[in-house]
This record gives sequence, structure tokens and C-alpha cells, in this order.
Amino acid sequence: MGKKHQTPLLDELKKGKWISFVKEIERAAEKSERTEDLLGQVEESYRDKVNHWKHGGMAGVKGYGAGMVGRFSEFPEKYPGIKECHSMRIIPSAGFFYNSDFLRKLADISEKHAGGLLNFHGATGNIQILGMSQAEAEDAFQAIAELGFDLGGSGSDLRTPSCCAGQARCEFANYDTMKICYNLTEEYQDELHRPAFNYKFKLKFSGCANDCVASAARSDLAFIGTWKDKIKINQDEVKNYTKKFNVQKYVLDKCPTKCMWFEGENLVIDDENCVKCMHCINEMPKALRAGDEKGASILIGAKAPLVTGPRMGMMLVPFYDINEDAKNDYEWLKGLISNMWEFWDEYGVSRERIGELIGRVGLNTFLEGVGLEPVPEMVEHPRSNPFIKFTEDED
Amino acid sequence: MGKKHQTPLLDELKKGKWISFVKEIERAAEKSERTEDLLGQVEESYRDKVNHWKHGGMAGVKGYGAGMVGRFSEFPEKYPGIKECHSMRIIPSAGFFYNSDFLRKLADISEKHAGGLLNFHGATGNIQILGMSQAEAEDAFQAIAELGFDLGGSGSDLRTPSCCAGQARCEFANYDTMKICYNLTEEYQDELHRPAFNYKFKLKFSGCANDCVASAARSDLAFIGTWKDKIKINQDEVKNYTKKFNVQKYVLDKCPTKCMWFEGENLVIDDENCVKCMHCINEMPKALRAGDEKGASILIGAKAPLVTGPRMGMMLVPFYDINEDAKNDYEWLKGLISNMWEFWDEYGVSRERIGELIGRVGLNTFLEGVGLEPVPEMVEHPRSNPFIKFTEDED
Amino acid sequence: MAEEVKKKRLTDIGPHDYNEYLSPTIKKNYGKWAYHEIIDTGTMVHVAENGDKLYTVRMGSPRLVSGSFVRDICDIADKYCGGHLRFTTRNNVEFLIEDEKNVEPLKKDLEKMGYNVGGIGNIVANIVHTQGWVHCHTSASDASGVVKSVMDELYEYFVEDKLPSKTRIAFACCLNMCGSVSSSDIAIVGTHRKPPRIDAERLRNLCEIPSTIAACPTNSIRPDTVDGKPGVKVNEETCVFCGSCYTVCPAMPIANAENDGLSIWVGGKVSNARTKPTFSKLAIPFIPNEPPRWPGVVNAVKTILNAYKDGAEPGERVGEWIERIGWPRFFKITGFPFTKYHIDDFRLAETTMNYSSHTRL
Amino acid sequence: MAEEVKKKRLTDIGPHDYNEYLSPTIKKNYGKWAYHEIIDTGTMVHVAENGDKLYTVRMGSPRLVSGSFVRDICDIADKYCGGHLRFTTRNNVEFLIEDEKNVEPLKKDLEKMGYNVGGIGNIVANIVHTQGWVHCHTSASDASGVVKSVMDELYEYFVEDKLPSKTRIAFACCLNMCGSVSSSDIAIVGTHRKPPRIDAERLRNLCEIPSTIAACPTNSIRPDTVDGKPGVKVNEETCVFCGSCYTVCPAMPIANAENDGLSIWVGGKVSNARTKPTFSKLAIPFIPNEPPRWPGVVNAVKTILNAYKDGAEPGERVGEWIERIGWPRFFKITGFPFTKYHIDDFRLAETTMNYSSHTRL
Ligand code: SRM
Ligand code: SRM
Ligand code: SRM
Ligand code: SRM
Ligand code: SF4
Ligand code: SF4
Ligand code: SF4
Ligand code: SF4
Ligand code: SF4
Ligand code: SF4
Ligand code: SF4
Ligand code: SF4
Repeated sequence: MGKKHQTPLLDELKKGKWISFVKEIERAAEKSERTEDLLGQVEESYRDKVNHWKHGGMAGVKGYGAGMVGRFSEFPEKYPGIKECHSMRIIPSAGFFYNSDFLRKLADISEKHAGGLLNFHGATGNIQILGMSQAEAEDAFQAIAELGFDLGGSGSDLRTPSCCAGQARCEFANYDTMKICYNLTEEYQDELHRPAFNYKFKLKFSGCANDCVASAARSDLAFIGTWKDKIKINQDEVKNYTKKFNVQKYVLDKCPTKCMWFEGENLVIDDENCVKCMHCINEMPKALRAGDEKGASILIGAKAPLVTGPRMGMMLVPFYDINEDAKNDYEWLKGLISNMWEFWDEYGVSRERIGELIGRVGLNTFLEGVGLEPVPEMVEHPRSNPFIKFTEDED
Repeated sequence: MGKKHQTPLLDELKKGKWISFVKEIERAAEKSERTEDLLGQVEESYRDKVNHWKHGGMAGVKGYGAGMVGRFSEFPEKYPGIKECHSMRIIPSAGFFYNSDFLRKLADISEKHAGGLLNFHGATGNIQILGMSQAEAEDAFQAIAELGFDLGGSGSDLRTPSCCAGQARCEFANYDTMKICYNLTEEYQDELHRPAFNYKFKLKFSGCANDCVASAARSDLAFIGTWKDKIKINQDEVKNYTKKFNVQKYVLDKCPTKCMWFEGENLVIDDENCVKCMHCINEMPKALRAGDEKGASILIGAKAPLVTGPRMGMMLVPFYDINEDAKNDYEWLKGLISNMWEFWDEYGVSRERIGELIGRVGLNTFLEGVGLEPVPEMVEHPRSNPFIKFTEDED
Repeated sequence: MAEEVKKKRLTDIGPHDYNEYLSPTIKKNYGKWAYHEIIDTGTMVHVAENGDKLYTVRMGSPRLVSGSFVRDICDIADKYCGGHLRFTTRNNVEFLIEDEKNVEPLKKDLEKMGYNVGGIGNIVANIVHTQGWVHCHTSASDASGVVKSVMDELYEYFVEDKLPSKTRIAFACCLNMCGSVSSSDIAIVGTHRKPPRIDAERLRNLCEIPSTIAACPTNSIRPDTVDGKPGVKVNEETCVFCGSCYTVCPAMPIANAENDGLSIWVGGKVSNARTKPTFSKLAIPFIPNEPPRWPGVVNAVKTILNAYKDGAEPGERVGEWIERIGWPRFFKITGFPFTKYHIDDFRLAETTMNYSSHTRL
Repeated sequence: MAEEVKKKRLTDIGPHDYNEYLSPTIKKNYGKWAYHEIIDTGTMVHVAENGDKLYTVRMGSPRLVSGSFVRDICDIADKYCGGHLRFTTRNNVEFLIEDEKNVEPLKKDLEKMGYNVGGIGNIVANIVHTQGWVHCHTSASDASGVVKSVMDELYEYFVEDKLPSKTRIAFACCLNMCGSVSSSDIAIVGTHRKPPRIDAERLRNLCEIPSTIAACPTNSIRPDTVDGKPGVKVNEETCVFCGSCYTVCPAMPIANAENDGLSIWVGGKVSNARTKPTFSKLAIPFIPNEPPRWPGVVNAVKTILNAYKDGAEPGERVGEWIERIGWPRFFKITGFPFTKYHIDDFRLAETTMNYSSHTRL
């Protein structure tokens, strides 16, 4: 079977050692005329140096306001297969753990109801099936639901939460990232499926300060594992490491607070001054381990640049006793989240992320609004300008 | 002779080991009725916990718009001596070097024409004579002028420039601070005596990065000595220092760029990475000296908090070849300063310091305005937000 | 009857229980891992407190994959590890192997099938990226094509461990920056350079004027009357070509074949290891779109990577290296010109200046 | 005739030539100093390249001095150093001595006369300060009295070298901050806590309304009509009591006996040595005015100094010490409460937050 559209430019991207997405599209196109059309249109973009999609457009399944992103070709006559080319977002299994049985069935669904192309995963963490028409959406949805999977977030809703592998496959995890990710996704299904927020809201969970799910840069609320007590030291293993590399130079000298030193051959840590950055533990995982009083820091407000510039998550709760709260179905946290959403709902404007809102009204106003006390851990340093708003109640 | 006013509260400040300003006021009051009245009013402030001065008011000498600060008592009947209590500002000798002859004569003038109280020096660097009335101003001015001294700045003018002791008494000086301070003060007398700016403008000169005249925090244009070539090392003296204290810990480890290390007993400096912070030289002055290619960095925009918050000087000219320019009567610099003042005059608004103007219009606009090229030394780091204003000419 | 149908329809079933997908070794040692060791760029082993071992083989993925790809990896997983596999947060595939004996055969099979094994340790990590011309209406460039071109060039760094630290490259096709693009070691970002074009008539029908105005970071959009009807106008003097207006208002297209392209950013990181998370900073303001292989971008990334490889100390991330040598030296070494575009002029611009005399001369 | 008189009047004579005041040794070795040595807190010696020596004896000064004080120091200078003396940038007096033999007698004489010799090395430097109730209309507190009270308490630290580094304390009587107050190791700043009172009638005569409005950092002043005439009103919800309006408009007095007082700031520095110049940060938002000896302020400064002395490493400035131990620990050690006032809420507030998970727990 010959190619429906010639793609000399895209063919260039089949060369080279890195796995080729063009070959992947072609593999899908072998089974799907619409994906053949996709190839054709993308080739045109390669020639014209602009994309050829119409702006947005509607797509969705009944009862849901989220879970599909509508996409329509600029050239429906020329590429009828992608007149509609929507994507469907599916909540992943926490930590992205799967088995072959499920994945095969999902591949089948993608070929049956869409273009046979998938994203593992979208940048927020959803599985995405590309190239679906509205007509197929309901059947695809039901087929997916039968596998025990549900649609993910899109639009002004709670976006699909995501997490690092955590305790499933990592010795550094200070709490069960997958459990809380699952629990909150389950709890907030309505907020996820039916957009009713000012804008999107993202939750991500990393088991430690390495932040392997990049929560501090990409989620309105980031949970980063930490601990309160002393780092556990295995002095014999420390000695082994000193034989292997320059521990002074590559570990101690790079500790952000310089709170470690050697006394004779023994490593000493001034834990009161440790900021739980993970560096020493990363470098000497056999010798050092986090303490026993584990929990998480909660950072708030990260987001992409638009409109007021990019934001990192900022420290909101230095130590959240997440492992204790887990025993109560995360009751404390859910209270806090609900306060936040109320505050955001009341004071935020449309298309204003919670971080931007805090930037606009000030951290103190937000803290009062959600019922948290100011603590010095929240700031890099106290104010340096003298414009203090003294209030009556404190006189 | 008994005291004119009882001052039980101020008397408390005659106790203690630190030299007492109350005793100083009393010493002056012995010869001056008006200073007796000053004591009385200050005692009232101590009782009432507010100052008792009227707001501002006029004072000055003919042909000058600057050099005196008007001050009037709230209680002219009760304290007639300080009905008028102006201060006169006198340009100091550069580096604050004097001899006893001049100082004695000045003390006489202060007693004859004012309250016999002086400030050595005001925070900008002027000598101030306190407690003068308008009627005495002209005579005082002429007496001072006869000693070869002139009035300093006040109001929206060029403020009296000031400098550190520099080459007169400091081995660290990279240029002649006193010479340039003198030269520019002389050059810009008109700008100093006759306020015609949007607001005040301050110049300060420090011979090195220690910045002993705090130029980086207090002057619109700060000159901080630096050098281009290698730090000179006397290895024998380095060895002597290593015997005296822990050079590794207190010098090398505190170098901001960690660009020094020992090779055997020899100290090595990666000068390309040195930011001329002075720390190592400060700690080992006998062993280390700045290089031969000396000059100055120019920082712009420092000021106090009002209205938009405090500002430090920001790097404008990383290396100004000041010693070379000195040979041409600072021609290059004067050109730059005149460009700045023109730009400030044209684009600044009333009561807007030049740093605030740059903050408002952006550094690039300012650079173009004054004819400087952007260089990476000007920034802590390049931009991180993606909102780049591409312009036609660069396409 | 209608009720019955409704009941049958599945809805709001929520997230799938992940426990179903955990291998026996993982279930047994959940939360009880002791340490890990990296064996080579394709393989690591996690050792549990009780001595149990779990091997992981990592394989590169273009993220945009076919059903056939999925079946390929399922076959491998079935053959060597009980069907257990996962994806990483950077879109790689990980096979979770309980029996050490299966590690090498699995890797051989993958290589035989043409897949890329690697991505663990001090490597160039899989490039996180976005949709580009394949699926997104706001894209200023393609995503997958740029990524493929760069990864082909950097391939050796995915399979061999020879960098000072892991290098994380990210790609976004517009300033919406879908991904942790603004905080990557090297970021490539689709960039427009011309103001939006306004289709006054469509605008009236399709766009909400207040939200369009609010979407602009530089307040460049003002209400306007066009043909006696409400519309907007754009102040081209202040517009920074961000495309935010187009995101909310389809009648303000901004894509422009001749003027769109890519900018390059460096030195961001997300982890809290050692230094705090930090944004990437501008390295190159603009490189034109050069499909199909984007040589300009590929060379720029290569230049940065080479400079980093030669200059950084072991363990130093790109940004940590640059901080140590200073930005002036970064520009000198790479040969990238420093321009007015590198000096911030947005909202918090003044906080990015050098408030000191510290300077390398 | 009139012309003649005019000619006689001296005007615009400019700065005095400093060369006249330089001692022979200084003239000879100008720009040729080789190194210096600190002998004790009152004495240092500068050695020239040719071996010449210049001794400096430093003496404390309250800055606000009488003619008699001036004559005292002139007498000393005449007796021991050819009349040569200078003032430092922190208002101390320095005697410049060519003959080593004169050093000790000079110091003895000064001490006999009750003057304070010290201020060199790792000491509490003379407190730079402002006019206060003695001369300034905008002062929220006295200057000299607070300084005297603090220096009496810290006297031992001026005359003995026993601190980790030099500690620079500064005082300003209002937010205009005349002096490098916003970047001192410890800063004491006069602070109002009530909005200005508006005298509508005086305002009409004395104030320019646009510049009054522009003077407000929080845009709290709006035009208003009072009795049918133009005036201003202040939004008390947003006013931060800075007094800037009073500076430009005498009809908006802000001083308030019960509510004025002082705030304490720490950790600023100006020098570029090691770390970049940095502002002082809020330690205590408010301490009431307690004339004549301000015990609250004195104790606060003492508490900070003691904590610094006990905690800092040799060579560490106050701010460097706090950065090392972290702000939470600073508040813990000093016992100062951390309040909402410590969290910045002004223009660049968002840049002062902790954008990381770094935290001491
Ligand atoms: C599909 C996906 C990119 C991908 O290839 O993976 C994506 C695609 C789009 N994003 Fe995104 N975003 C995706 C993850 C992100 C992320 C990353 C994350 O979630 O970790 C970000 C940055 C983090 C953040 O939320 O700030 C992100 C920041 C944005 C923004 C800017 C939001 C902001 O507040 O600045 C927009 C603009 C908007 O919301 O209107 C946006 C808008 C869009 C739209 C809907 C385009 C638009 O103009 O409305 C894109 C649809 C493309 C399409 O054809 O599907 N997308 N978007 C990602 C979602 C897949 C998933 O659900 O798993
Ligand atoms: C006398 C002096 C304080 C002292 O005791 O030494 C002083 C006194 C006054 N300053 Fe100042 N300033 C003095 C040095 C400073 C400095 C320090 C410096 O120059 O190094 C600063 C901070 C640096 C700066 O310029 O930003 C300073 C920042 C201010 C400000 C705030 C300016 C700003 O842009 O934020 C004002 C308010 C104003 O300009 O209206 C101000 C205003 C005033 C006024 C004129 C009061 C007013 O509201 O207009 C004060 C007159 C008091 C009096 O009774 O004499 N003074 N003022 C200093 C001048 C003496 C001299 O000429 O040697
Ligand atoms: C598998 C994965 C988590 C997951 O749930 O999928 C993961 C797994 C591990 N990470 Fe990670 N990280 C993963 C994404 C990340 C990310 C997020 C990202 O890249 O977008 C980060 C933050 C990136 C950043 O800072 O910009 C991240 C920052 C780290 C760090 C801190 C590195 C640093 O020094 O800055 C460590 C510690 C280390 O490498 O020593 C770490 C360490 C580890 C360890 C060693 C943890 C462990 O004991 O299991 C794992 C193997 C490391 C490796 O790949 O060499 N992981 N790791 C992710 C693999 C992505 C990939 O396919 O390449
Ligand atoms: C005399 C004076 C200059 C003048 O022209 O008057 C001066 C003189 C010296 N300074 Fe200074 N500094 C003087 C004000 C300053 C200031 C400005 C200020 O305090 O307002 C600073 C910046 C303050 C800041 O950073 O906040 C200053 C920061 C330094 C430093 C850097 C200290 C640091 O580590 O941060 C040094 C280097 C050192 O001490 O090792 C230094 C070193 C020196 C040396 C050793 C230089 C030399 O070789 O002559 C001088 C004797 C030091 C001493 O007093 O222990 N000088 N020095 C000033 C004395 C003020 C006083 O009476 O106390
Ligand atoms: S964030 Fe920490 S716990 Fe989670 S996978 Fe990474 S290293 Fe492990
Ligand atoms: S975790 Fe980080 S801060 Fe704590 S001791 Fe280790 S390297 Fe230092
Ligand atoms: S600034 Fe430098 S040159 Fe000037 S007195 Fe201080 S140490 Fe000496
Ligand atoms: S001057 Fe400063 S930066 Fe340069 S070598 Fe010395 S300590 Fe390092
Ligand atoms: S980065 Fe922009 S163009 Fe790319 S997928 Fe996201 S919204 Fe679309
Ligand atoms: S492209 Fe961006 S800056 Fe320009 S008008 Fe649109 S929203 Fe405003
Ligand atoms: S700080 Fe304020 S009150 Fe004190 S002298 Fe300066 S302007 Fe006057
Ligand atoms: S005191 Fe300050 S904040 Fe209040 S109205 Fe006056 S200028 Fe504005």
C-alpha cells in the first residue's frame, strides 16, 4: 500500500539514532486513514512553518466538562480524517505503573476509536489518545471505563494529580506519594470532571526534595517529602565512600548550609541546620538515610509564565505530618485545600492561578484567609523595606 | 550662671561612658543663649515624645539655592533663641582631612554666627553649623568663604560629593578618590549651588570594594575601585599568614567564587574568576595586593526607601579607566554624567531619583539614552521570563 | 427504561487502583527500599531492607507512540518481567525486573528491535516536550521534530555516562510552556516575533473583550471601536508577542511563518538538591524555524552541552556551573552574543540586576 | 559702585584644596602605602612602600559637637601631630601621627580629658545617625539620645576587640533614612504607626496636590473636595504611615506621641567583601519611644549583639551569620516573635519568599 501523502520533509526525521516519532505516526497510519491525513498536514506545516489547526473547538463526553481537548484541521477538505482530531485524557495509574494487559487493551481502543496514536504521558500526567472525533468519544470513554479508567482534567478544573514512584521503587520517599495521589484524585473527582474553578489547579507529589515529578515548578500545590529528626549515619559506609571519591569536596563542600564535617574519620551533621536538600543522601545512599519523623513540605503557587511571569512553588507549610494525616484519610489537608479553594473562589478573578492571587493580595492576606500562621520558614528573609502596615489589633 | 531651662530628662544622658551629646550642647549653651533654648525645647520633646519643629521653611544666602536647611521652632515665644535654627552646610575637605588652624577658626565662626554647635559631618559629608538665623547667614558665609570654604548641597541639586581616605592613607585604593571628588565638586559648582534637577543627585567615591564611604548604598553614582589584572602574591607572606590563622577556612573558603587554592604551599588564584571583592586582600594585606591595571566600577541608582523602596547601586560600567581619564580632566566621565543628567531631565519626573527612573523605564532604555552598550556584568543573570520585546532593527 | 440505560453507563469511576499493577517484589518491599545502585545508563537496581532486589531497565521513548509501540513493550514486559512496566515522569519506559538473569537479554531484545536503552545517571535525559504542529493550535514551532533532531545529535549522551551531571532539556512550542520548561538545564521555547493580527468581525462573535484584555501581560490591548462596534486594538509598541491573547481569543492569530522560531534558555533546575529550584535564563533570544532538522537549534544546544561538559565539575548542574564561572564567561565561552534582549524588562526586572561591584574583569 | 561691592563678595569658590591639609608623610607617600597593621582598637599604623610609617589614633565622637570640643581636638593635634587630623566616614576623629613616640601620650591625654579612644578592628563602630528631635521636623524619635543610650551599653565593644567582625549600627529618625541605614548590621529606625492628619485649610495654601499624591508609596492619597475646595483624602486602609506625604506637604503631620517609636533591622552590609551589599531585614517591628534612655531599644540591640557574638564565626558579619544559621533560628535564639509584619507586602514582596523546600525543621 503506497503512501497517501508524500512527506519528504518528515522523512528526514526517520533518520538518526533516536527513536523516531515520524515512524510512530507512520506505524499508526498503517492502520488508520485519519493518521495518514495527520501525516499529510504535519508535512504541510513543515513546509509552511506554521501549524494548521483551527483555534480550539468543543469536544467532550456527556456529564463531563473536562477530559477532552478539541482540535480541528484548517483543511478539512484536504485532510478529512482530521477534520476532527481531538485528544482524550485518561487518568494514569499513580506512579505510572501498569501491566501489559491493560496497555494492550488501551492500544486496541486507541486504534478502534481514534488514530492509534498515544502520549505516555501528557505533561500533566494523563495518558492521551490522539485523533478522536466527537462521534467516537462516548464509545471510547465507555471502553476505557470498562478497563477501570476514567477521564482526566482539562480546562478550569482540578487537573489530574500526579506523583513520583515514591515508596514503590525509591528508598528516598518520605511518605506514600502514590497513596495520597490516588486518594485525592478519588476525593476530588467532581472538581476534576466538572470545571468550576477560576482556572486550572494542579497537585503533584514528590517523595523527597529531589522532586522527580517537578512539583515545585509545575503544580499549584506541591508536596515534597522531608523529615524532622536526624539523618541516620552509617559510619562504615561513609568510610567506604571516602575511599571511592572525595567526600569533602563533592558532598560536604556542596551542602547548602555547610552543616556537615568530619571529626576524625567520623562524619558529623548539625541536623538543626540541615535544610533537607537531599544532596548528601543522594551522593551516599548506602551511608545516609533520612530520619524517622517523616512528612512533607507544602509549596504553593507554581505555574508557567503567563500572565505575570513564571512562578516556583513557595513554602506554605514547612512540615505537614502527612503520614499521621494519612491515617485520617488526609482530613487536615482536605480542610486546608477546601479553605484555599474557597479563598480563591472568593477573591480570585477569572484565569488567575492561586499563586498569582497570592502575589496580588499578599501572603498575609492569604494566610489569614486559609487559617495558617506566619512562620519564618515561609520567607527567604524578612522584609527589607520599612513600609509596615501596622494594624489596630496589634497595637 | 544657673541653667535657663531645667532638663532633668536630658541630664540622664550625661551619664555613661560614651561621650555625651548633651554635654556638648551644654558646652555650647554656655556661650550661646540660643543653644540654651535649644536644650529647653529638646527637653520638651523628651517629655512629649514628639519633635517641636515647624515644617521646613526658607533660609539661604544670596545667589545660592542650596547650602542651608531652614528650621523654625514651634514655640518661638518660649524659645526665642531658636525661633530660627537653620543649619548651614559646608563642603568638607576631600577625605575629611583638616588642620587645627582651620578647625579653630570654624569653631569661632560657629559661635559668633550660630549656636556654637557643629556636625562633623552630616550624613552626606558636609560640615554643618547648627542654629543660625537668616540675618547672620551672609556674614557667616563670607567668613567661611574667607577660609577658602564654600557651601554644600541641599534640595534638588547635586549634593556634596564625598570620598574615602583613599590613596592618602590606604594601601587598598585603586584610584585617587580625593582628586576626583575635588575635581567634580569644582566642576559642578553650579549644579551644586543652584538646584535645577528633578531631585537630589549624589556622588561618592570609594577606592576599593570595601566601600568605606558606603557609596553603593547612598549615592546615585558610586565609584568603587577595582583592577583588571592579576592579584600580586607574595608567597612568603602567605606562608607567614598560614602560621597565624587558618587561611583555608577564613580566606579561601570565603572567597565568593572559590577561585583560590593551594598547590603545595603556594597559593594559586584563578584571576579570571575573581570578582575583586577584596576579601583575601583584606585578610592578608601583606601577602596580596591588587594588580596594576587599576580603575573603578561605576554603580548607579542607590537611594533611601521612599517612594519605591530602598535601592543599592547597580553595575553600570564594570571597568572605568579612571586613572587614564584623570589625565584628561575626567573628560569621558563628564560626558557620561552630562548624558545622564540630560536623560534624567528629559524623562524623569519631579522627585524621582535616577535609580527610580531606570526602574521605571528599564535599563535598556537608559543605556540607549546615555550611549552605553549592554554587557552581562550589569545583570545578576539574564532574564528568565520569556516576554522579549523584539524590535524591527534586529530582525 | 431510560433509567436502566443510565445506570449501565459508567461514569465518575475515578482513578484506577495502582496496587493492581505493582509487581510482587514491589508490593512486598513497598516503603522498605534501602538503597539503589546504577549499573549502567540502562540499568539500575534497588535493594530492599531485606536484601530483595528489583532491577530497572530504562528505554527511551518519543512519547508520541503508536499502538504497535505499546504492543512491542508489552511483549518485552511479558517475556522478561511478568508484564510489569512503568513510565517515568520524563516519558521513558521502565521495565521492572525481579530476576537479574533477565536484565541483559531484555536489553538485547530492545536493542535488536531498534529501541534506545539508556537515560540513567549522568546523561542527557529524555527531552520533555509538548504537541507542536502535530496537535496544538498555538504552537510557534514543531515539538517532536526539534526534539528528535536534538536527541539524534546528543544520542551518545543518552547511552553513555560522560557528563558532569544529569542534563535535563525541555521543549515547549509556545510561551504557555506546557511542562517544567521554565526551569530546565536547557530549554527550547517556541517564540513569536510579530504582534497578533486582529480579525475584527470574528472577534465580535468569538471573544470576550474583558478577558482578552486581561490576558495581556503588558497591558497592550485596549478596547476600541471598529466600524462602530466594540473591538480591541493592540499597542504594537509594547506588545511582546506572547500569544496570550490568541489563547483566549481565536480572532487574534499570531503565528507567522517568517518570524516564528525558537529561543534557548539555560541553567534552570527543579530539585532542591544543594541549591534552590531556579528558572532557566535566556541564552539565545531567537533562532529561526528550520524544519525538518533545525540545525541552528541543534548546534546551539550542542555548544552549550560541550561547554558544560568541558567546564563543569562532577555533580554540577548546568546552572550551578554557570553560577560558578559567571554569566559573562558563559557568553564568552559559548560565543553567544549578549544583547539588550538578555536584560530583563518585565515586571520584576529590577531584581535581576547586579547590585554590587562584583565582576570578573 | 554697586559693581565693586559685588566683586568683593566671595561666592562660588568651590571646594577647598585638600592638599593643604595633608601631613608631610601623607604627601610623600600618597598612593604608595604598602600595608597596615592594627595595633589596638585605638591605634593602627600604615606602612609605606619606602618603610615610612603613619600612626592613626581614633577617637569616638557624638558628631554633634561644640566649638569647645573642636578646640580640644585641635589642641591635641597641635601637641602631638603638627595639627593634622581628619574625621572618618562614621564621624570618628583620627589623629595622624608621624612619630611613634607620640602615640601613647596622645591617647593618655585624650582619656584624661574623658574622650573615648577605640573603634578600630572587630568592634562596634560609631553609630551613624541623624538629627532627631534636636533638629528635624519629620523625626519619629530622637537620634542622639538613642545612640548615646546604646553606645553607653555597648561601650566595652568600642574599646575592646572581642566581636567576630566589625558591627556597624545605624540610626535614622524617620523612613527618609538619612544615612546607610537600610544596609547596616543593625539599624534602628524611627517609625510612625498612625496615618497623617490633614489640615485642609493649610493644605490649600501650602501644598501642591499632585506632588503630594505622587509622594505616597501605596497610592493612599486621592484628590478630594473639602468644603467645596480642592484637597486630599487618605485611605487609612492602605496607608503605611511612612510620612512621605508630610515631607512634601506640611499640612499632613504624622508625629504622634503615643504611637511613634522605633523598629529594629538586621543583617545589612555595604561592602563587597565576600558577599554582595545587602539590605537590613526586619527584626522587631516596633518598640515604643522611651526617653530618656530607651531601654527597650538598648535591650534589643544588646540581645542581637550577644547572639551574634556567641554564634558567629570569626570574620562573619551579622548578616552572614544569620544567613548561615537561617532566619528561623535567628528568631528562636533572640526570642523575637516572628509576625505578619515580617512578611513583606510591598512592591517586590513576592521576591522575598522561600521558593524551595529548603527548611530547617
Ligand atoms: C497536552 C499538554 C502538552 C503535552 O503535550 O503534554 C498541554 C497542552 C495544552 N496546554 Fe498546557 N498542556 C499540558 C500541560 C501543561 C503544563 C505542565 C504540567 O501540567 O505539569 C503546563 C505548565 C504548568 C502550569 O500549569 O502552569 C501547562 C501550561 C499551559 C498554559 C499556561 C497556564 C498558566 O497559568 O500560565 C496554557 C494556557 C491556558 O491555560 O490557557 C496551556 C494550554 C494548553 C492548551 C490547552 C492550548 C490552549 O491554548 O488552550 C494545549 C492543548 C494542546 C493539545 O493539542 O492538546 N497550558 N500545560 C499537557 C497536558 C497533558 C495532560 O493532561 O497530561
Ligand atoms: C542633615 C542630614 C542628616 C544628618 O543628620 O546628617 C539630612 C537631613 C535631612 N534629610 Fe536627608 N539628610 C542627610 C543625608 C541623607 C542621606 C545620606 C547620604 O547622603 O549619604 C540620605 C540617604 C541617601 C539618599 O539620598 O537616598 C538622605 C535621605 C533623605 C530623603 C530620602 C530621599 C529619597 O530619595 O528617598 C529625604 C526626603 C526628601 O528628599 O524629601 C531627606 C530629607 C532630609 C531633610 C531635608 C528633611 C525633609 O523632610 O526635607 C532633613 C533635614 C534635617 C535637618 O534638620 O537638617 N533625606 N539624607 C544629612 C545631610 C547632611 C549633609 O549634607 O552632610
Ligand atoms: C524515574 C524518575 C521518577 C519517576 O517517578 O518517574 C526518577 C528516578 C530517580 N531519581 Fe529523579 N527521577 C525522575 C525525574 C526527576 C526529575 C524531574 C524531571 O527531570 O523532570 C528531577 C528534577 C529535575 C531538576 O532538578 O530539574 C529529578 C531529580 C533527581 C535528583 C536531583 C538531581 C540534582 O542533583 O539536581 C536525584 C538525585 C541524584 O540524581 O543523585 C534523583 C534521583 C533519582 C533516583 C536515583 C532515586 C531512586 O533512588 O530511585 C532515581 C533514578 C535516577 C536516574 O534516573 O538516574 N532525581 N528526577 C524520573 C525519571 C525521569 C527520566 O526518565 O529521566
Ligand atoms: C577610616 C575609614 C575610611 C574613611 O575614609 O573614613 C575606614 C578605614 C578602613 N577601612 Fe573601612 N573604613 C571606614 C568605613 C567603612 C565603611 C562605611 C561605614 O561603616 O559606614 C565600610 C562599609 C560598611 C559595610 O559593609 O556595611 C567599610 C568596610 C571595610 C571593610 C569590609 C569589611 C567587611 O568584611 O565587610 C574593610 C576590610 C576589613 O575590615 O578587613 C575595611 C578596611 C578598612 C581599613 C583597614 C583600610 C586601610 O587599610 O586603611 C581601614 C581601617 C579599618 C578599621 O577601622 O578597622 N573597611 N569601612 C572609615 C572608618 C569608619 C569608622 O570610623 O568606623
Ligand atoms: S522525588 Fe525522591 S522519593 Fe520520589 S522518586 Fe525522586 S528521589 Fe525518589
Ligand atoms: S540534606 Fe542537604 S542540607 Fe542536609 S546535611 Fe545533607 S547536604 Fe546538608
Ligand atoms: S574603600 Fe578601600 S581604598 Fe577606600 S579607605 Fe576603604 S579600604 Fe581604603
Ligand atoms: S578578591 Fe575576592 S573574589 Fe578575588 S580572589 Fe580574593 S576573595 Fe576571591
Ligand atoms: S506549549 Fe503552547 S503550543 Fe505547545 S502544547 Fe502547550 S499550549 Fe500548545
Ligand atoms: S501577543 Fe501578548 S503582549 Fe501582544 S497583545 Fe497579545 S497578549 Fe498582549
Ligand atoms: S532621618 Fe528623617 S527625621 Fe531624621 S534627619 Fe533624616 S529626614 Fe529628618
Ligand atoms: S503616610 Fe505614607 S502611606 Fe500614608 S498617606 Fe502619607 S505618604 Fe501615603
